[in-house]
Amino acid sequence: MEVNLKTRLGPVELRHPVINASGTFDALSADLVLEADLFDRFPFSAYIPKTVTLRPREGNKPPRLYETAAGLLNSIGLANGGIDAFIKDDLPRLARLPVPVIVSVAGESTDDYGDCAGLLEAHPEVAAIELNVSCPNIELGGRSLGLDPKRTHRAVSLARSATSKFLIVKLTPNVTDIVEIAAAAADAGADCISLINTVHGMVLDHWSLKPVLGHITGGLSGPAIKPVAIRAVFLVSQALDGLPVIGMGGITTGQNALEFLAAGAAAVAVGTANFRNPLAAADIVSELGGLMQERGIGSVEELTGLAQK
Amino acid sequence: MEVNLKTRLGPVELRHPVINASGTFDALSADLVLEADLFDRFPFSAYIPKTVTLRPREGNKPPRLYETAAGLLNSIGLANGGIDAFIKDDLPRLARLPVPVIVSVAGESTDDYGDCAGLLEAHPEVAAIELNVSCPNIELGGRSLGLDPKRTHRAVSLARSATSKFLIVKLTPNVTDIVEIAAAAADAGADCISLINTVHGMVLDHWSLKPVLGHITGGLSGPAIKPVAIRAVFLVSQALDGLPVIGMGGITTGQNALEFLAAGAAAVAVGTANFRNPLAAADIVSELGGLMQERGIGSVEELTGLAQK
Amino acid sequence: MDAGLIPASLCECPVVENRQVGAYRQVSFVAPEIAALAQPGQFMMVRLAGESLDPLLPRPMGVHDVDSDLVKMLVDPVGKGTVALAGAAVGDRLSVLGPLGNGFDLEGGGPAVLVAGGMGAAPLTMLAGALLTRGREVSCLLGFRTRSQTLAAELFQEADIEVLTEDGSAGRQGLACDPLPGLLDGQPGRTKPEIFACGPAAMLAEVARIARQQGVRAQVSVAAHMACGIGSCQGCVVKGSASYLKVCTEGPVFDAKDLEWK
Amino acid sequence: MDAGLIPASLCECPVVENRQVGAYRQVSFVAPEIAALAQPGQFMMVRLAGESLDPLLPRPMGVHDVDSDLVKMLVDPVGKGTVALAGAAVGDRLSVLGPLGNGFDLEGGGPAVLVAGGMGAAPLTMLAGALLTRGREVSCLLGFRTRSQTLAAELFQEADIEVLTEDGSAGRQGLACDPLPGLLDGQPGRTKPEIFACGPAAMLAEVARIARQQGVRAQVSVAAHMACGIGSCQGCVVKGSASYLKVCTEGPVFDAKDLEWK
Ligand SMILES: Cc1cc2nc3c(=O)[nH]c(=O)nc-3n(C[C@H](O)[C@H](O)[C@H](O)COP(=O)(O)OP(=O)(O)OC[C@H]3O[C@@H](n4cnc5c(N)ncnc54)[C@H](O)[C@@H]3O)c2cc1C
Ligand SMILES: Cc1cc2nc3c(=O)[nH]c(=O)nc-3n(C[C@H](O)[C@H](O)[C@H](O)COP(=O)(O)OP(=O)(O)OC[C@H]3O[C@@H](n4cnc5c(N)ncnc54)[C@H](O)[C@@H]3O)c2cc1C
Ligand SMILES: Cc1cc2nc3c(=O)[nH]c(=O)nc-3n(C[C@H](O)[C@H](O)[C@H](O)COP(=O)(O)O)c2cc1C
Ligand SMILES: Cc1cc2nc3c(=O)[nH]c(=O)nc-3n(C[C@H](O)[C@H](O)[C@H](O)COP(=O)(O)O)c2cc1C
Ligand code: FES
Ligand code: FES
Repeated sequence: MEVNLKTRLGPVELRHPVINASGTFDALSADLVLEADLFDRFPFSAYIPKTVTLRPREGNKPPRLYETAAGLLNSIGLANGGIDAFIKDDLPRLARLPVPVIVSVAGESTDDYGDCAGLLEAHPEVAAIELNVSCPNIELGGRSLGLDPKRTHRAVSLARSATSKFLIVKLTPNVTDIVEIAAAAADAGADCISLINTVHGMVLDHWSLKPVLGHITGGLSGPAIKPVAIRAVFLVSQALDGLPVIGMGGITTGQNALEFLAAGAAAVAVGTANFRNPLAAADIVSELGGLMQERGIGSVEELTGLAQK
Repeated sequence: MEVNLKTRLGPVELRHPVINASGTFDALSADLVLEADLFDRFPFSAYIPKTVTLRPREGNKPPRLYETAAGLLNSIGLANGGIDAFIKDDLPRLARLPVPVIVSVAGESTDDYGDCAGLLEAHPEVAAIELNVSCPNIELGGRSLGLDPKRTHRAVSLARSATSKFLIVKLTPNVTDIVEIAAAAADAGADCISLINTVHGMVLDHWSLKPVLGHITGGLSGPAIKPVAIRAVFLVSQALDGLPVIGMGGITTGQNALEFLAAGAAAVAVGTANFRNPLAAADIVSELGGLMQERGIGSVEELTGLAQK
Repeated sequence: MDAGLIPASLCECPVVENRQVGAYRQVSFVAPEIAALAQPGQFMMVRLAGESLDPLLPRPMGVHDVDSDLVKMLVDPVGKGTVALAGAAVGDRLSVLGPLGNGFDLEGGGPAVLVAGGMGAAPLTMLAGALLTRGREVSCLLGFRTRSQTLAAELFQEADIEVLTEDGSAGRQGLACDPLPGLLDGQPGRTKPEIFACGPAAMLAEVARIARQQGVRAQVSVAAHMACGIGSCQGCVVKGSASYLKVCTEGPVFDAKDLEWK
Repeated sequence: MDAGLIPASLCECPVVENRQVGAYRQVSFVAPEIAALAQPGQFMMVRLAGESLDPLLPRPMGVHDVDSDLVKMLVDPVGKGTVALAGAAVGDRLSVLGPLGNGFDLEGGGPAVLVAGGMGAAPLTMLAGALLTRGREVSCLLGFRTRSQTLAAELFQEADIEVLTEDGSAGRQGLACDPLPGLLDGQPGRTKPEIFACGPAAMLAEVARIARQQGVRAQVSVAAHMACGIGSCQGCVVKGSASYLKVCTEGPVFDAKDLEWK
């Protein structure tokens, strides 16, 4: 049997369903450090750089990372050079990638979402925009905007008015009802929902018993949160039938990717697993193809949502 | 240095800070299966049986369990024989335990909380009552009561009017703002907050790609959720200064217990680790004593909340 | 099938042998307390000793055989936990809680038919031995997917054995239950045999159906995901005719008539 | 200290030796690509190959030494990840990404003083060798907590070594930095030495202070928690004089004057 790994996010065609999770793979840095032909054998079917904000951010005080049981806690704090520098310096270099580029943006205020989307609108190299309304490590009056359906609605509406590009909204799982937030994003014009950003957490130092992270609390990623992510993908894709979902949270194997697609995702993203192996995605894609073949599943379209049937 | 492991939950004195998490150790069954002297060398400093409800519940459809990365997903669904049978059959046998008994109750309606507390009031064998407002596996109109501050307030108020016993309220982490729920419980008269119940999650079967659990979704426990639990204990004990907190979520070693106490807990509970080793708590207690000694921490009181200082 | 009154113990047990048997690994470890007490059909909760949290929990493993101080289990590596156990090297230590569960009731009389599907053969070796010792006549029906999966017939030395494979690559073609009706009827004047079965759910349901039809008793050993193995978690239940039953303490062996079959 | 332009590779490397050296484990593995390229002060991201998710991520490990196809690391088992690496048995496979980071700048002239605290001695063996090969005079100050922690002086065969312990149980009593001011001044007419240092943060801060005071250059190798090792995660930063700097790609070796010291 021929397995067709192609999938699409609206107008964005992907040669397979595995993209990277924002903030976990820096293609420009990896291209310098890893083998010379990284861009030619790029493992992801689309590339999302780390979230950019309107103004540069230096990020949170270190330490910014700590490994937990089957997980990773981070508090990077959206360190980035700002959207102007991104458009000027990074975007032209990323245009050399053989895959579509999806730009992730976050606001330090609600208005920023509209402004960022507007600034990207003119650039054809930008295939789609992801609104990160869910970073646990920057605070807008103490709470990330994606915790509240009304504020999410407003941020997405502003971006929607500013761009005709395919608009993805990335949600946080740290809410009482994620379907409510997803519905607000959809209502405000989102074309796609990305699930999940990291889970709120904290660790203490073994010896000093003080919080390890400079920012005190952080976001948990990796296999530990996979059940939380599968549930979110299942519930949201079931509730918002028709709107594609990008699933992520702990994917490390082709089997994991298979499960997220079956749960309802049209594409999946690999995050923390890139740190175990920077080319993990290549293995994941080939395993996924093999597993679909074994199960007689001919295409990603056929696979998406199988768990709900 | 002498290390003093004693702690107290209001009037309930504990000879060390390690109790069991409700639903993870059945003293009556373990007494039959394990060595004959279990009751004499009981590893916990207080015993909480599995949550009981007003009426008997047969529990959810199996499968009810699945292991995840460093975690366990369950959907037991509060299987229990009902509070009358508990009071008649189990309580007299539990009175033989050398430690205080804390009874965990849950309502299928808000009123049940008052009724259950009232039924326990007359029994001196009951040292304290824990209100489980947080079970993810039974649904009251689709949502557990502990997801909502107002309904939590009402359930706790009803129980408070029905009993003068020490009243613990056990919260779910599956909310946007756990401090808000804890404050509502405190305001309604809770004497103590227990944190955390399991985290919402779901798993698909490797092969069929359908949900494994008969109940579709379940609650995640074990080391995977420890960072989520530490954060909840830290934030709630900081916000509700003075109200004791019982911390739990992934504790498997004395080091873990040390961290929960430092985060702000006055006592800790061991759950999933009992399944790795039914006498894990005994090791945890002795490790904890050793670690306190190494660090020159003379008492649990001195240790509680160190991370916040 | 009373709840075992024999106390289970938790031991750290060194692995002394790990060899291939059919498609499975036979892992032997030193566990004198368990070896002394284990009855056919009982099980243990087993994991690699140590601190790693992945796998997190022990897995239920039948007592396959006992040889003085040694206990043997037969591991089918189907997932994370069993792959880890199948890979236990000589010298590694296992954390073992057991023996657990009720085991088979051996008190009946007359001939016995043992029916196994795949790995279900594991606990039946000890059972066959115990029944033969009690002077009962034993015949075994062992079904497997294909030749490479078949368990060496040597596991059942003295009993009368018929091997079946789904693809006919070894023994007769068919399922373990296929010859069962023939063995039960057509023997006028003789006590009807009692059935002992272990294997996949579909096979057990078929055994239960045949037993009911023929009016014989069937003891079936059922599987379930377990967390604790000692009745603490209520995770391992199966639907009984009246209520849910805990496989770990009320089973794993049940009289087929006490369970609900779909 | 330019970002390395040498491509790092990801290899599965069999362990060929694991022996005790002082309080540490010296683990040698076959990694021809890394052995061919590694420069003093570079590091690798290392984990046990396999599927277990606990530990989850590789750990940064300095290249301690290279011997034809073999790479050696010296492991101080301080936590979950390093305990797992220290326990790697001969025949186990490591997943290794490297060489990573900039390494020390060897292009300066004049004498070199190497200052190490504890495990900080690990990367300095190769450095001492490389500096000696370039004809530079090398003296080493090696500080340890106590005798049992000291690294065998044989690691630095040809260099001039002074060992210090905090409790005086081996060598001179004191900290690695104590003799440093004496080595830097009091040598009229000679080029002032360049400092190369690796060790705990407090020691590096003291080295930086002394270097500034005496007007000499100090290259310091700093530690940070890392997730990726290749500049992807922004997790490993230290405060530079202007902005945060990534230890994995802009370091781990920095000119002390480019960092902010408290
Ligand atoms: C009383 C009892 C005795 C057993 N004896 C043996 C034995 O002697 N040898 C042996 O190899 N196995 C035995 N098993 C089955 C064994 O415990 C399971 O295969 C094991 O728990 C699976 O764990 P895993 O991590 O390898 O697989 P997982 O990754 O958890 O699962 C792999 C697949 O197996 C299924 N599965 C998982 N656990 C069970 C289970 N407990 N029962 C049925 N299916 C399951 C899953 O749904 C999945 O499809 C026994 C089970 C019970 C209850
Ligand atoms: C460039 C570089 C080279 C290194 N070279 C070596 C080496 O050659 N040999 C060696 O044994 N170690 C080396 N380390 C340190 C080693 O990576 C850490 O000790 C290891 O990551 C700790 O992981 P763990 O799981 O064992 O401990 P954890 O359980 O993660 O932590 C144990 C304790 O160590 C601290 N810690 C954890 N990670 C680090 C870190 N990266 N830096 C400093 N403290 C940390 C924690 O805060 C905690 O107090 C190096 C680190 C870096 C950045
Ligand atoms: C170090 C790190 C940095 C991250 N930075 C971002 C970010 O900039 N923007 C974003 O939307 N998500 C960010 N995330 C979240 C991931 O994109 C992803 O949603 C999450 O890690 C879950 O996937 P995983 O378990 O596969 O890592 C980051 C995660 C990690 C671990
Ligand atoms: C199998 C199982 C059953 C549980 N049953 C209950 C219960 O009846 N009542 C309750 O309050 N919590 C129940 N819990 C939650 C635990 O008490 C505890 O809050 C949670 O598991 C986190 O702790 P742990 O990670 O140490 O297990 C149950 C947890 C598990 C795993
Ligand atoms: S496995 Fe826990 S009750 Fe049976
Ligand atoms: S370790 Fe990821 S950027 Fe340095």
